[in-house]
Amino acid sequence: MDFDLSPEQLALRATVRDLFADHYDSIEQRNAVSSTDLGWSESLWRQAATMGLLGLPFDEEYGGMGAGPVEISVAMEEAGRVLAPEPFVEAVYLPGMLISRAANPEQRKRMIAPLVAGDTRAAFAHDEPGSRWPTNRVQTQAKQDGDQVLLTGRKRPVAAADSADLLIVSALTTEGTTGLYAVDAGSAGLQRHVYRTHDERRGAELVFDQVPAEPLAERAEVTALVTEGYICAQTAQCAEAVGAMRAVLQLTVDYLKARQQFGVPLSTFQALTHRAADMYEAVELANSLTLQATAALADGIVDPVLASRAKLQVGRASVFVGEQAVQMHGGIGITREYPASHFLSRLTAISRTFGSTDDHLRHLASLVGTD
Amino acid sequence: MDFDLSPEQLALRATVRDLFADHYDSIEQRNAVSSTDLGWSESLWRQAATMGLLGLPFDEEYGGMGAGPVEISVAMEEAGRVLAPEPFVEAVYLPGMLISRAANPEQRKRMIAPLVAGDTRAAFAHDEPGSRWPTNRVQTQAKQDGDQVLLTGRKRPVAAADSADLLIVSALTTEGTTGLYAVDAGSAGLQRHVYRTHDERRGAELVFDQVPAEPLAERAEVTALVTEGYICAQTAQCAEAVGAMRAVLQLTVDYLKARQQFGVPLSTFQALTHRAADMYEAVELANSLTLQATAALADGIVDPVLASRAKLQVGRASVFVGEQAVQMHGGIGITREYPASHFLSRLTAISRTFGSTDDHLRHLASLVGTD
Amino acid sequence: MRLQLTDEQEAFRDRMRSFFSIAVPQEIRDKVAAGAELSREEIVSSQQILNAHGLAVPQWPVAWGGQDWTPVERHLWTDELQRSATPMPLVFNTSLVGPVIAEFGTEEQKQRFLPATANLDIWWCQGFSEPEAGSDLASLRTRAVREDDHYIVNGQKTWTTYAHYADWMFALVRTDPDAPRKQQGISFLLIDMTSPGVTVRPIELLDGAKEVNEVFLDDVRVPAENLIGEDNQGWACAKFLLGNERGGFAMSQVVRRRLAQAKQAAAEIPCGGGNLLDDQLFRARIAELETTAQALEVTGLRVVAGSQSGRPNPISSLLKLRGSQLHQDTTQLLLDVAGPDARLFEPGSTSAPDWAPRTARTYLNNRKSTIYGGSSEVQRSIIASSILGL
Amino acid sequence: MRLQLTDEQEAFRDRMRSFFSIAVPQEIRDKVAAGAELSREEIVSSQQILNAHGLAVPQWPVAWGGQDWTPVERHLWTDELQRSATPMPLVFNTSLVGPVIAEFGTEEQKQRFLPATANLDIWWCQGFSEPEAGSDLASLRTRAVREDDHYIVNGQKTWTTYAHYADWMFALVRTDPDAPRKQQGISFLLIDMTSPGVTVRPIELLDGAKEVNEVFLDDVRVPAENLIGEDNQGWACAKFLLGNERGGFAMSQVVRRRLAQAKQAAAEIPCGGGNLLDDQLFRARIAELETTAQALEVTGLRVVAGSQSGRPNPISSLLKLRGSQLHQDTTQLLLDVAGPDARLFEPGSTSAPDWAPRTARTYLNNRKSTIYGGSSEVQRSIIASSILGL
Repeated sequence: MDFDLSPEQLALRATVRDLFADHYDSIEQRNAVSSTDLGWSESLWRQAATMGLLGLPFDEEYGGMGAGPVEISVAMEEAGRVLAPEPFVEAVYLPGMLISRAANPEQRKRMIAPLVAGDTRAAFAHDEPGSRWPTNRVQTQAKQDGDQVLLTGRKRPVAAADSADLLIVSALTTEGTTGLYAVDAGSAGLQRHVYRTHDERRGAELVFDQVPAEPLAERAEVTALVTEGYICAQTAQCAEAVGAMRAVLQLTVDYLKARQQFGVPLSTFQALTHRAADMYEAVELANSLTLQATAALADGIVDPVLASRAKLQVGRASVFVGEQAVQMHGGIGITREYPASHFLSRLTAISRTFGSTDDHLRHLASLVGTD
Repeated sequence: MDFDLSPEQLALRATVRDLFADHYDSIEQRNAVSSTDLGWSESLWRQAATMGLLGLPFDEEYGGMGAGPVEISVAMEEAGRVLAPEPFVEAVYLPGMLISRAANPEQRKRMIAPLVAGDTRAAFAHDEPGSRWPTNRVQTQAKQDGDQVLLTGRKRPVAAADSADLLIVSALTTEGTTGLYAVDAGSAGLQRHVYRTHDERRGAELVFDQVPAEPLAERAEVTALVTEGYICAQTAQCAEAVGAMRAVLQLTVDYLKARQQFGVPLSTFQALTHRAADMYEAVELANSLTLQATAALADGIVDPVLASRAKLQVGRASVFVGEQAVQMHGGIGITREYPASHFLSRLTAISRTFGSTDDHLRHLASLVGTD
Repeated sequence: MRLQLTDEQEAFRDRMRSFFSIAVPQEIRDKVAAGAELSREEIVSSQQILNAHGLAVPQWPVAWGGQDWTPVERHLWTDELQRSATPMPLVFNTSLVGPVIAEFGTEEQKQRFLPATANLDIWWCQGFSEPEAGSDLASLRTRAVREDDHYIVNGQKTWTTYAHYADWMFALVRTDPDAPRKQQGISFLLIDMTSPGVTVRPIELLDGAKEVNEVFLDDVRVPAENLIGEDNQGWACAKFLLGNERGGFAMSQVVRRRLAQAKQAAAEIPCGGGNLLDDQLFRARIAELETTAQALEVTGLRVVAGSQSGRPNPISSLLKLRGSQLHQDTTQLLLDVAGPDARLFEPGSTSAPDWAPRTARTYLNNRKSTIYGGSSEVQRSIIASSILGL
Repeated sequence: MRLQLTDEQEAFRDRMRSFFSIAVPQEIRDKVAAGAELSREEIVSSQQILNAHGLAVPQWPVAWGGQDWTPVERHLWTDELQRSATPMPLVFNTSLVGPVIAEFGTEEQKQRFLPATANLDIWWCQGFSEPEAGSDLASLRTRAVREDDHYIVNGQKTWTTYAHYADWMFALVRTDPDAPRKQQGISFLLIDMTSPGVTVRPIELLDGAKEVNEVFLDDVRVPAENLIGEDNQGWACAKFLLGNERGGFAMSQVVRRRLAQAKQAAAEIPCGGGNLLDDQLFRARIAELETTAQALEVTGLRVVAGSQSGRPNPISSLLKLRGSQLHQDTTQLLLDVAGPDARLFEPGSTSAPDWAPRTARTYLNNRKSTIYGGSSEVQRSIIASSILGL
């Protein structure tokens, strides 16, 4: 039993931290980047590709690092600390993982290598209007038309689809099974309605009208595959949330020490310091279940209960820590000029992505049994 | 719209407060009484009868005061303040109310007048082993045997049944309807297994083996009657809980001012004073819904939603205020020599009587609808 | 004890209800009901409609357009205003500076300002908070130095809601920096926002809203006749004003509207085999919120029914403390009901219904409600000290 | 990072598991599992069985009966002990005074006390708290005045668990009332409970239990050889001891047992159309508690895996803070599952099953767990200051 990072993992953490520090040393720098149309830094992305960050979980034959969930969590925790807006999970890890599981060797090589190299980006178009985790009744149709398959339907929201080159799309076959398809984002018949999120990310609603698509896999594996992909992605986001919570707790602690009210620093008010202690508790418990969920994935175990428990604990902690960080900052906490509000936005988003906290509680409740 | 008590109600409050002050000026006095076999004060009971307290809600023709739910709440709030152990609700108000609604005039006169006079006490034997609010599948059998009805079955728990002279018992007729029956507590074939509760009250498990009984009413009215009786009784207990919470909050505030730790009074610790503010908030919100539920009953409205909302708010507040009062007292809070622990016991009991807080939440959840 | 309205009160309520159901154009009220932002013009025109009927400033003295109402009637007015989703009269005008001028102003000041304030011909903003003085209001640093018949004002105000709309600001300024207590030496000054030296810089809030501002005051010349009350006695005005601010927090109809909206939307959202409104966990969450809302409503009525003197009741701290949290809880409920679409920040860019993205804005924006107007921490301290004696 | 056990650790765990499954008589373990009270004899005899196999005091130095185990092995020992419902060795002996004597005692003191302490031939109680010194331990007033080769001790201790069973007490006493800081001038003294002048008065707790006591010390003569460490240096012993006390709070198997019991009982309780275990609100409550329990378990493992030095990890404050609350939450769960029968205080007087009335006692008794051993308020202050630097 061992919770320590290996020397290689520690080195990775240091490298990633430096990379982010170069780009996001202040909230002004980060806001400048996230207010561009793209919403993230292409120069950072290229460096991330060069240092192997984009290829972390992929096989070396595609230019990847052959690393795993622990390394992803290490990187994502660092991303969370500085609120890095780059869509690592949405544009690379999740779609790449689906491709590596669902596609044939030729497709894998063709699609994953450029993702790893930073030349293209992907997105996973699965959710449809009105769908809620864990159920998503896919209604997008995949029709065989001679040699080719044509997709018709609507996907929303699709994170990172605004800048994606390659779309991995779930659709219903004429036999009633669900398949995964690769679609060129520049295809005729495909409309993209780009949106921004409250946490300053990007995505798009996709409208498919007889768009040519390349089949990757078909049900029943697709359901299991999506479950596995979501569990990997949400666990990476849990690590990001832990990083964000740690950073905003530190920000709050520093503020309590520095800010004077009624002639004394805020840190002399016990109601505030004790709440900071509760925030610390929330972060560490969330961290513990994130570590456990990550370690399970690293051991090849896809356990929905572990994953949902981490998500529940992280979701509760995210809301509590994010809200209280803003509250304890007072007025400055709710302005965009100061980092606290951005942490709250991001933590709010994470606690409602890949299933909300309530959704995961509901799911865990459905699984309760006598031991 | 008016929340003030009338001059008569204010006078009643003063009289009741004096009565309790005479008997329960200290926790030692109260403990001395509640540790007797009977568990409450016969002298107080006699005085309560003399001043009309036992007859508050009953018609004047039975010696009652013809008053109503507001007066009962006024009295019960005072009882709550001093943790008076007398079973006003269990031995008089609830069974008396059932008799006055279910019985014929002769029965009413015969049964209610001695209750009001303080000469007898009653108990309502309804719950059976394993039953949970709001459902109680009555299995006690009522069999016609010539002229008389004989009851066979088991009732548990039955509050105040240890010292009751008259039992009002629910039982299943041979036709499958539920009826209410009056039983002399000294009847042959009736066993009483007396128990004490953690909040120092008394009751009994009753085992009926062909016990002669006098019919009062039959279903369907019985279900509605019991619902109404419970709503009246639980609202009176809500008022008692408000009184208890007010008293234990005051006790805690006084302790925070007096007790020194680290060279200063506890009242200099903001984490404690802010929690006291939260306790105040909890008490006042509970009080508001109790007032509303009481006023509705006074207007003749039996509204299960109002009643359950009051019960929910009072239940949540009772647990929070009771537990935090003990916590903020530290070591002394958990000894029986000091009042705080007795308040927690009583509030724990009330929040789980006539349905637990969870039961009422479940009930309210089932009634949620679009407006 | 009687919780039902008297016949007279019922008649009064019905009168309000029927008036408010038509007074202000439906388009404006629809925006209020949907939680959308109103333009300056919409806010002004609704208040002017109310004022034309004597219903904009009922809490003012009758001589200045107020109504001789009982506290219950005033409550019914607020309640029906909100129920009809009519925009509330601008709080800075009607609840804050107006009553202060009516109480502390000279006859000349009253004549000059009160009618225009009631009619929103003057739009007021509040110059109290400063960068270094948040909850600790009295430590403000903005200086006003008397030079002949003017004050020369230098300093910075912040969190100034609607400063970019405002014609005038009422401000606390330090006129005697050597006063023995910092609450002394403060004066209450009215400042024309068009004066040279006044600069307004918007502060973007976490939901993207630009409703609050920094206001820089550089050698702003304010005529001495714009002083309210005595020199160095501004703290009395401030305390009077803050009492009114705290008492004004009881937007229960807004909470009720959010709960109704959440239930309606939930009935359309798939969950398990059925819809979200069938789900017991969701229903329990609604039941808890409805219970709290009702407890707060009744508590508010206790304050209303008990307020004879017009002095602020300390229990109003409780209404602010718990009411602001209930507001936040209901915005969070709607956020959760909206689900994945809530994250799309700008309504209209996709086919998602407009209300869903708005829930995130409302949730984020409402974080301020436990900070502004006396933070929750300040309210707890007030309850602990002035009610519990701790 | 690897959360699974190594093969060696698994083998160790299996060894513990099979030993504990038979070591102590089943009747005793059934009482532990049911949450019933053990007699003094039962506690002594179980510890002696463990000690005979070298498993009573593994955390002690090997020379005095300890085991040269890694922190993980020590954790597995605790975990398997609890899983088997074997009574824990008496904490006052094995976790508190034993390590202090082993660290600070003379060779003679070690020989005299350690073997008897490990074997529970001496039953120890802890004389730290006093009526006027609760969380503020250092303000204790019990005086010990040196007279030749004795100390004369006068004062009062309180909340002394098992003083009525104890042979000896380890106590903090004030030996120099003029020391500049109150933490100085305190000594750590061992007191024979049979000494003249020692009086024990039981304090009845809210659940009716008589486990804690007041101990009055009137002119008690304590031989100077019973001083541990230096004169006036007792605070060092106390700090060492309190670090161990805090680290010892991780009874997760007890929590797991309560959760399992609640689920089992719920399956028999009617609720709505089905049983309580079918109810979604109940299931959600269980799911939340199971999640918290697991988060605490993993956090405990992080502490175990990270503890190289044996020094207390500050994160252990978190385990105490949240762990004690989880204990209380699970006792409350069982109380609610037991329903109306929970209120019947004395098991056996009716036909209600014994476990139901016991839930109320356990709930009430467990209120102490956020007060004793460093209250939750103290733990929050420790986290704020020593972890967050506030």
